[in-house]
Amino acid sequence: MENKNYEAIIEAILFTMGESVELEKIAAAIELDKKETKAIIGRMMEHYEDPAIGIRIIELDGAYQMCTKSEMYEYLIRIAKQPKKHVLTDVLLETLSIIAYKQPITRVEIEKIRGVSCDHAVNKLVEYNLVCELGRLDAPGRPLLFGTTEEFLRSFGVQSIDELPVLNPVQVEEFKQEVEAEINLKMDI
Amino acid sequence: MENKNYEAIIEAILFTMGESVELEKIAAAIELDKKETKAIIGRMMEHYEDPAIGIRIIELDGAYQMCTKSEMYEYLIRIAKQPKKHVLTDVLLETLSIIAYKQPITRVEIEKIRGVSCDHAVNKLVEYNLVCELGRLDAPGRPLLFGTTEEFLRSFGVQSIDELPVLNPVQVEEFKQEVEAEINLKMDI
Amino acid sequence: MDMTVRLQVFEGPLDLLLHLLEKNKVNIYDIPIVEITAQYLEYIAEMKRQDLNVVSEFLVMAATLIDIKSRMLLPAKEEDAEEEEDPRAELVQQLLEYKMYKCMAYELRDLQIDAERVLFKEPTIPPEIADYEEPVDLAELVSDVTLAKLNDIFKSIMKKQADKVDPVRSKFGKIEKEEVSLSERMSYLEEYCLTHSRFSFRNLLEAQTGKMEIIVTFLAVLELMKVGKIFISQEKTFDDIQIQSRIAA
Repeated sequence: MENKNYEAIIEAILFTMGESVELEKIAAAIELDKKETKAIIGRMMEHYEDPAIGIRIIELDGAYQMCTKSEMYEYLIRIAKQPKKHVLTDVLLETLSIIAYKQPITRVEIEKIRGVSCDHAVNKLVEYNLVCELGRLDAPGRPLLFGTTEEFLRSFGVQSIDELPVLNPVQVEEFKQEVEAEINLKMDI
Repeated sequence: MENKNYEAIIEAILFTMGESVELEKIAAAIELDKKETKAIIGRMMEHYEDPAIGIRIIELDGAYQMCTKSEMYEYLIRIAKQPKKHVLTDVLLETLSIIAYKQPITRVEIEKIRGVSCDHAVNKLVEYNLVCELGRLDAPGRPLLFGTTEEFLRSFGVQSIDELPVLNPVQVEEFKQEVEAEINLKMDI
Repeated sequence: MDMTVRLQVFEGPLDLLLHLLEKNKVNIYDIPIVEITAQYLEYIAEMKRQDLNVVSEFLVMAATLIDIKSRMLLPAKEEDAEEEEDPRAELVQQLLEYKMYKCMAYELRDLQIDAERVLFKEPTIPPEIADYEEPVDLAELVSDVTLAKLNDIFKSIMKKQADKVDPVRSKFGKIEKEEVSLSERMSYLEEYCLTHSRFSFRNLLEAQTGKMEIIVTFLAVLELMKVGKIFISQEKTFDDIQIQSRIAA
C-alpha cells in the first residue's frame, strides 16, 4: 500500500474518533512503526493547512486530534444560530394532550393510549419545556412520570391544569361504560 | 471569496456537526442560494472520492453528512467502537421493506400484505427510529400512517427512498408474462 | 419433536404457504390446491396442539384454501369457462406480493451489511459555539394551538380508544384454563342429590365461592334437569327455587 492510502486511513480514524488518538494506537492500526506514522501525520498536517480545507490536525502530547480551523467559527455559529424549525406536529400535539389530561403519566401509559412508541415525542416536548419529569412511579422499574410545565400553562394562557377545558364528558362516559359492563356481569338470579 | 473557501466552510460545518445538516442551513451559513450550495457540495463529494481521502460526504434526503469510507472499516474497527446496532429479525425486515416501498402506509395495509398482525414489529421499528409516524390517514378511525426515517436511509446506505433497490422489474415482468400465459390473470403489482 | 422447531419459523400463513410451494417444488401460478390444502391443514393441526393463539392467524388462510379447493372441484360451465377467473388468482396475487417484499427484505439486509461498514462522528461542537443556544420560542411554537384544540385532540384519541375496545369482550380478560368444569360440577351435584332429596337453589348458589363456580353450578343444574336427574319447582316469581332429587339413594 502506498503512502497515500495510509493518509486516508488516518484521516478516517481521526474523523470518526473526534477526540485525540495516541500515536501508538494509530501506528498499530495501520501496521507501521511510530516513527513512520509520525512522519505521515506530519505531512498530513502540512497539507491540511491549505486554506481550501476547513479542518486541521493538531498534536496534543503525543496524540492527534482533528478539529475545525478557528477561522470557521463564525460560520459554525451561524449554523448553530439558525433557528431550528420547531413545529408542534400531530404526534406532538396528541402526546401533549394525553400528558395534559392524564398527568402524571408514564411513557408506557401514553404508548398504550396511542398504540405506538412515544419516546421521541416525549423527548421533544421535554426539550420544548412543555412537559417535564414529575418523579418516578412507585412500581416495578420505577418508570418516570411526566406532566406539563409552567411554561405549558403560560403558553396556553391558563393558571393551573385544573383550568384545562373540562374533560369530564369523556371521563364520565368512560366511567359509565365501565359501570355498565360491571352491572351486566352481575348475576341476577 | 472564491469557491475554494466555501468548500472549507462546508467541510468544517459537516465535520463539526457530525450529524446530517440540511442543505438550507448550509446555504444560509455560507450566504449562497441552495442551488449554488448544492453544486459546490456536489463538487466536494466528487473530490472526496479520491482514494487518498478516507472520508466522504453522503446525501440523505436533502441533508448532508460526513462519514468514513467503507474501505477504511477494517482499520477503523481496530480503534473505533462499532456503534450499537439493532438486530433486525426477519419479521422486522419484512415489515420494514413493506413500509419502505409502500409509505405512507397504515398498520392494516401492512397486515394485509403479511397476513399477520404487525403491531409488535411496527412498534419495534419506531423504537429503533427506522420508522416514524407520518400523521393520520383521513379515513374512518383516522389510522396512523407510517414511513421511514433519515436513520433508515443512513442504516441502509441510501440517499432517499427513491434510491431503494427497485422491486425487481425484470422479475415482475416475467411473473406477469407467465401468469398471463397460464391463467390469463391481470397482475397489478 | 422437530415439528415444533419448524413451525416457529413461519411468520404467518403466507410464509407457511410459500414454504409448502417450495417444498413441493411447484409453480406459484399453478398451485396444486388439493395437495397444498391437505398439507397446510396438517401443519395447522399440529400447531393447534401447541398454541391456539398463533393458529388463529393461520385458520383464515385454511378457510380460503378450502374455499378455493371446493370451487376448483366444481365443474365449470362450458360456455363461461373462458372468462371465468381462476379461483386461485387472488391468492396468487397475494402470495406474489408477499414474496416480493420478502425478497426485498433480503436486499435490505445486504444493503445494511454494507452500510454498517461506514462510521460516523459524534458532534464535536467547540464550546464557544455549543454554549450558544437558540431559545425555543414557545409563543411561536404554540401559536394557533388553543386549549380547545388540545381538548378536541384528546377527546378524539380517547374516542378512538373506546372504539378499539369491544365493551363486552374487553371485560373477558385472559382466557384461562377453566378451573371448574361442568362435568365435575355435575357429579358433585349428583352426589349431593344422593344425600339430599330436596334443597334450595339459592342456598346452593350461595355456597359457591366464585363467579365462575356459580355459573358452572347453574349450568350443571340445567343439565341435570334436562336429563331428568333433578326436578325443580318455584311457587311464585322471584321465590326461591326448590330442587328435588330424582336419584334414588
